[in-house]
Amino acid sequence: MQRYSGFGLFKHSLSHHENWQRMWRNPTPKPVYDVVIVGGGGHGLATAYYLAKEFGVKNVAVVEKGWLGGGNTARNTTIVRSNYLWDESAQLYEHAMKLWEGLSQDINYNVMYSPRGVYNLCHTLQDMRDSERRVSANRLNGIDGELLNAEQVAAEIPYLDCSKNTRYPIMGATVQRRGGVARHDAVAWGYARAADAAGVDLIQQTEVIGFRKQDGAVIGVETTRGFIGAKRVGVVTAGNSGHMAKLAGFRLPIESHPLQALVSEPIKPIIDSVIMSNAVHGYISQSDKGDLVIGAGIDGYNGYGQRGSYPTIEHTLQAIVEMFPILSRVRMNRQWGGIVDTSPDACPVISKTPVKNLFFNCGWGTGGFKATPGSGHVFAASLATGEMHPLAKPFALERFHTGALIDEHGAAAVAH
Amino acid sequence: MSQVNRLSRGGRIDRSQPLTFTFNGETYQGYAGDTLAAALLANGVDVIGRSFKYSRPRGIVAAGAEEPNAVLQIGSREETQIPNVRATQQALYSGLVAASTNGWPSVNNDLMGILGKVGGKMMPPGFYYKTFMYPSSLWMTYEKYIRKAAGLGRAPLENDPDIYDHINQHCDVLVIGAGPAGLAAALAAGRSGARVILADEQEEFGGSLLDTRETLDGKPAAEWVAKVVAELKTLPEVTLLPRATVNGYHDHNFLTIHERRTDHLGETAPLGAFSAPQARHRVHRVRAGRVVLAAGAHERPLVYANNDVPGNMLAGAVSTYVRRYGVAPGKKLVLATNNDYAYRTALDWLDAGLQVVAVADARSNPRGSWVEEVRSRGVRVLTGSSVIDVRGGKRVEAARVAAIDPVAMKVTSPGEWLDCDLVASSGGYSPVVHLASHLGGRPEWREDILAFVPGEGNGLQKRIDAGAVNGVFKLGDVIANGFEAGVKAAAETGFKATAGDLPRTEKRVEEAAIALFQVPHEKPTARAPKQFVDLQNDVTAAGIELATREGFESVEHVKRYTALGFGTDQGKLGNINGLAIAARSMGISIPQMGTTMFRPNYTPVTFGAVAGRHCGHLFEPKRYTAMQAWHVANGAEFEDVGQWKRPWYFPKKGEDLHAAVARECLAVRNSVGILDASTLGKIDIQGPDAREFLNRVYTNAWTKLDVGKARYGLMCKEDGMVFDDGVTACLADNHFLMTTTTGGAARVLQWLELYHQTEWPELKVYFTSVTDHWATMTLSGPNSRKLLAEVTDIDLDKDGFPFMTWKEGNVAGVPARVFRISFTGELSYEVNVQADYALGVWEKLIEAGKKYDLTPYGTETMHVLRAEKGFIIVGQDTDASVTPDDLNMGWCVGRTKPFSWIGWRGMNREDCLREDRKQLVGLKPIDPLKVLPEGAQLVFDPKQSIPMTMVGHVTSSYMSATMGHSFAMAVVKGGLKRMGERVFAPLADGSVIEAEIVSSVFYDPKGERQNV
Amino acid sequence: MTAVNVYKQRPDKIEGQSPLHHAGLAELVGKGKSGAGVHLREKKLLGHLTLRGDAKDPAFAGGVHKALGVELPVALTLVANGSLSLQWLAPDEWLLIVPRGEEFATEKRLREALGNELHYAVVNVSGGQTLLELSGPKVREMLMKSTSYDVHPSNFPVGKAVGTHFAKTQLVIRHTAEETWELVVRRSFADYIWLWLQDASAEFGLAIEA
Amino acid sequence: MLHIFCPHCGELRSEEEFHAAGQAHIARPLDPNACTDEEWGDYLFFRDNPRGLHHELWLHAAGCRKYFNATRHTISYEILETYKIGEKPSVTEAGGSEKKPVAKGVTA
Repeated sequence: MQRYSGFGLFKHSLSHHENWQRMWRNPTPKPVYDVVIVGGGGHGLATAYYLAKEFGVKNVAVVEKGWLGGGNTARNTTIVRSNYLWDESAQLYEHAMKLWEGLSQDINYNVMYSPRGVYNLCHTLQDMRDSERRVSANRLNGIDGELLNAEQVAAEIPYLDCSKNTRYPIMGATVQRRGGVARHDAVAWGYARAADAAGVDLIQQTEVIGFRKQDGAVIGVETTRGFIGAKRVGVVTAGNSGHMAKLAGFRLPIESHPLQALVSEPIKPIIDSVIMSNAVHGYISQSDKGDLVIGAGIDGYNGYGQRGSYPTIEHTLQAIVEMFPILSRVRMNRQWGGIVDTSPDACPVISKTPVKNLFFNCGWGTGGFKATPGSGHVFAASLATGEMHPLAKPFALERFHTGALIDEHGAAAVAH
Repeated sequence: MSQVNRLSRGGRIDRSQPLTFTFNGETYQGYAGDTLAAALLANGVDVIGRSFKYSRPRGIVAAGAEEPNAVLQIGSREETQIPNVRATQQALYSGLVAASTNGWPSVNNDLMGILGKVGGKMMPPGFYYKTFMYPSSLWMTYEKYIRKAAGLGRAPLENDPDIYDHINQHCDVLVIGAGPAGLAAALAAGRSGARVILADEQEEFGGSLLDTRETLDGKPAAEWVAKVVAELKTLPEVTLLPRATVNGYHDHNFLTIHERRTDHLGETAPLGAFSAPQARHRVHRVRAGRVVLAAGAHERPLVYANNDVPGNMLAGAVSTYVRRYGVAPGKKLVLATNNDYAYRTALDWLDAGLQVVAVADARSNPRGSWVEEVRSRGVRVLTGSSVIDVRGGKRVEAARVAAIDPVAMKVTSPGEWLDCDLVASSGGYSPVVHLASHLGGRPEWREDILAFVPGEGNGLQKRIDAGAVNGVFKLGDVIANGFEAGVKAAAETGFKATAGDLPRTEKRVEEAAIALFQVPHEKPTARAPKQFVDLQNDVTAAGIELATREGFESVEHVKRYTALGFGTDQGKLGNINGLAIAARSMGISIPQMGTTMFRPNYTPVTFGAVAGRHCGHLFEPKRYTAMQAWHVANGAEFEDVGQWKRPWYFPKKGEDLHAAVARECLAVRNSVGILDASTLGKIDIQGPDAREFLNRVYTNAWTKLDVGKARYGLMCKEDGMVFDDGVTACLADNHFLMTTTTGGAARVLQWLELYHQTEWPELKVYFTSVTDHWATMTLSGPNSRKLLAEVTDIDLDKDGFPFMTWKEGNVAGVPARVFRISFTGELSYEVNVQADYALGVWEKLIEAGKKYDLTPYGTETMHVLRAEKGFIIVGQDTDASVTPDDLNMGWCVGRTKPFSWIGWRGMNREDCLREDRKQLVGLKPIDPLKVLPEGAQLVFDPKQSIPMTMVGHVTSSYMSATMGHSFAMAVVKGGLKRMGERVFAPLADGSVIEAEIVSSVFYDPKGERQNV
Repeated sequence: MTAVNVYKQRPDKIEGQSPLHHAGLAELVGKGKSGAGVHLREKKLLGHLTLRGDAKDPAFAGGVHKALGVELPVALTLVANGSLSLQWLAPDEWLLIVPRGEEFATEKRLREALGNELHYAVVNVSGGQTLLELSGPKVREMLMKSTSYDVHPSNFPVGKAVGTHFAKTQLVIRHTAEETWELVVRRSFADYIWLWLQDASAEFGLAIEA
Repeated sequence: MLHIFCPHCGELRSEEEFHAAGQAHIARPLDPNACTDEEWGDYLFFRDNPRGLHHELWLHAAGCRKYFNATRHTISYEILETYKIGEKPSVTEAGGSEKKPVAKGVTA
């Protein structure tokens, strides 16, 4: 792999940047792989990378129907945090957070992980109780978190309307200072480049149209470019998990909904952290290019159209203007939608399936981006050994039968 | 400075109305009818800003929505600042204050520009992914400096003085664009009687007809425009919306139009009729039967070396400035083109009495009518040639024209430098397909016109395309196409229309363009001077080639890696050239490459306009009870519960929350208090199967509840988790009154309806919300009976009117239903009266209660009192993972009810039967003065190192004024079998609160006080 | 009548407070702008009854007709008989509005006409809602600013009544005469609707009527 | 914003008047107590979630407050029919119906 650095950049500038190598190959699929990963988004690419790098499984293919990182990886609002309520999810997201902290160096690609602080605003007494509960749990789990009162919030977040005149006055907030944002495309590209360098075949523009099974076990995938054999198959197709499950012959406790986001025109930096509010239902951060990056809740109906309904955009900007009245004259540049796989307990499914050797990693709802490294890592470990990684175990499909759900709804009713 | 570039004649400006404005602190003059861009050009302002990445000087390029450079800050006051206004779309008004958005210390002497020159070579696409990584701790420092360069304009730092609103429109035909096609379509459809909306983003209707040199019926085209507009104004069902951009085409033919109502008048909206504030912008939310898309086409610039130096403009824009605004943005023009239409610019320039140095046409032998006309006027036309490079710093000084082979991408002659101060280029026309693609419809490539046109797509838009957007460019054809579209749209929505009379157009020969998306240079692209594709984001042809070389092969990858099309112009100018360059460098065709997805908005929309009036005091409804005025007059502090405003506590002078609540609590325990409980959900249930229905939706049994009695019930979802609770009274055999939690009222009713309508329609029962009809006031405390007795004719005898029953009678002269139920553990009466009469009853109770020191109390006191009794609050002591057994409320579970009621099966799943589930218990802090924080996590072993094993959390916690010590409710793993054991709450400040696990009923465990 | 608890809920001699009592509309009468495009009047403290039953059952439809003198209105319509109006709300639900204080007698009359065998419901909701009458040449435009329902006369002729989305809540809009409309507003939302109407009408001029 | 035909009100209304209520035709088991945990879990949580035609439940919340069913394409969002509770869809993925979605829709 051609190593990236400031010096390298200077050297290449002398040759007019004509000698940069491809970031990844365009390989012809081999007949059979040890592991085939379906879905070349952030999670799938991370899985492939860790399989090759940490678990010694190098005969790996990632099969992607479109372009790498073209699903929710390309469409999310890039928030990274690990301040989840329940032990199971907190540990999983914290595992991801630790990986974020060294990711740029690990994959030699600047993913611009920027721990600028994530604030969750409290507007009601119950918000305050829930926040104390979550922050307290985070602290005892070794995850940073603070509960601020209204005065502290006003001091830390300039231009936020902390007056009593708002519809739902701000009573406080939690902050996770290690939380922040990362550059979404860079995560996919960085993992892709590193996985490719480690020998993984990244097969783009190839759609999986079926799973070939023998004696109840998967032996490969049927694709638009023919059959590709595999000893194990990992499906990481956020937004299309239900469809993949149908191809494999079972159902999931998942419904796919549109999740919309929007950006403003680029403006000079004015929001230097990530601010989220459940009660007024919106969240905001500002990219390094100057765009305000804004999102809110999901649309109520199932949808794979990568677009949602306009009233959701209206409600979102009403919330933003309610929180930051000074932004009223700023303008919205673009809006778009992703497809989120929502699960009944707002927690992912990382699991074996009714089909032997077929593993699913899905159901991340609105929060998948932040988990990318951790999700990839535990899924890789599981695919390498055939046994679920301890951090993944609580997220098995069985919980929807036994009732052992991990209900994160209370902690995150707003999409993020 | 005078208007050096203003022509003495011509244009649609009003020279009798001079307007003064400032740009970067300098004062200038323009005329009414100018755009800000036109006025700046009139004044010879060349450098309008600096580019984003390389800080290169930039000037005005275009005359419309595609302008990438002239993106300015507007506003003279802090609160009226508007960032990123396109000068080409801002009408000039007197006193306009504009400034460049970057460049330091000024756009003309920019220090960042030096950095851009030196460092530019090290800033290829994606350079930031390749560096700033080491050491890892430094990224936040790097980022700080990167952010300093971020953004174009700035947000105001004070609140917006303006308002914005919405209007909902429904029409048969929405016509987008009021150029020749749109006007014709609107006229045809409008004459049929259909409801028509015609929206156009410009200040006035007419589009290209406002500045074309072509004639209609032998007269200037603008006269035809005036005639059509005049007729449209007479049609009652036609709505005309100038300054209104259709920005989003959403599902089921729903579109949004962003109308700028006052931006042409000033930076803030003046008061309107009735001295009322006018909305600065209005968003029209339109449901259209049919859409006629007549959005026109954008001209593409040619991509040659140094094509960003101020003085490089679109050919069509030059014509617009000359003919519409009477502005000549230069003296000596070199025109570069690959098509016939651009020759109009040479003719317009000549007509203005200015010099055309040369026309460079990439085609080898153009013979169209306009070409010949230019030749006949003595202009040097260089065929098979193009401008390949430009010289100049802050203004074009010369252009190098050379012979080229566009197929082989070669320069085939040494060429010559031509002195000039303006290079106008035209690389063909791109139909404005954006709206047609908002639902995912893919544009289709048409090789004959070298452009993408809207695809038939996926048929999701009921849309008819007309005019240039449809690939029709000849003026006569455009108008005919517009008439056809209007007739068709009207017919498809049930109206009979006929086409209008086609105006006579000039006859001429027009020839096809040839493909030229990047002009070759002697050097390979990577080594040639920068050839800009996307000016706002400093995306060059070399950058696009580099992206494909590095493996970014999908058009979306190229876009994301290079930032092509990410600017505020969203690639209107550069996208097609960019993707053509990418396609060529990968050896694939343009249609194989495809376009990126188009998403709303077509042009940026003000946040405030999208929000409309739904902000500030109208952000969301505030719901009030009938006693609200009294609460306010008596100093209540309010708590938000759902949309309700509920009195939280009633502080007396000098009291804080704790003091007020302690006083209120003691008043209830010792005498009597009054609570406004009107917000509780109330559902009237009638029908012979009402009782059966209750059996199915509540966890407990209802078969034997007698008329006159009331019972507490729990509701679970099918998963067995508690979802709501409340008291339901039997009013008559077939008649019940259900109460729900305040926040749960709507969802409980909806849930009852869901089961009734979808699962058990055979059950004869009707549900009606009576939450708002009844106002409820709770008298609670040992003196409540005495007090109530003074104002009621109901016999309050404790045996005649026992606990958990209800009676009818008059209270304070008003018919009432009184329920003897208690949420405080004290003797209590809930008085329900028709809400219209509640305030009077409340006031009479307050008056009569004086001698008992009747104390109004709020939700906080209610919470303390109920917690002392161990009564739960759903949503506070429960989340969606708590069963009735977890709450130690097994007594409320009808285990033998014949029908498998909602929740029963769910709560008998494997995980719900675990013995070590978290269970609701009471906690008594060992230090009676320490109040556990609500939400605090609990551990058994406070010495354990992190991560600690958490065993539950505090759900409710208070200081009890009655008992003189703190207490709490909590869920604790296996807590019900751990009575007397200790738990610990390690707090954020490092301290630990120790507490004993006790019964959750702290006060009057036998219930003697409520049952007297 | 034993199966259902029916009693007189409104006192005879006591003046009540309508949901917009606190707005002091009476004091605003005559103080509006001249030439106002929107006129607002609260038709307060009327008798409101929700009627439920099976429209397809002739016994029910006949009973209602007998008691009220009007036929059950079909979907999205409103019928009136003097000061009484009956509006379709849903296939099995109607809103009956009668003059103040007549709701108890009307309910009794209905129950007598419908008898004890039929399954139906009558619920007094008088305290829970109020009627706002809007009239004037600009009402339609003001409504367009408030609801996504199409209020053009071709879609919303006189005599039509719809439950719909309005500002950020829901209510019923009734078109009662060419330039006259009524809103059925829930009590707890009345203040919000009042604030909204003032705001939306400001550009047209708002006058309060008694 | 979707435009939805309410089969009770008999006209098209804006999506703002409605609430989506998930997959339609999921009948509550007649004897829940006879269900295994797995069967009950399937009833509670597992859904078809198709990429294509979806029969789903909607509530006309601001209008007649009635639930009804819709057959909607989850990629194109086209609504092919709405029908009352208790009725069967006339357009199904499997069944050959006259009514076909105009488009399969697209995703990027």
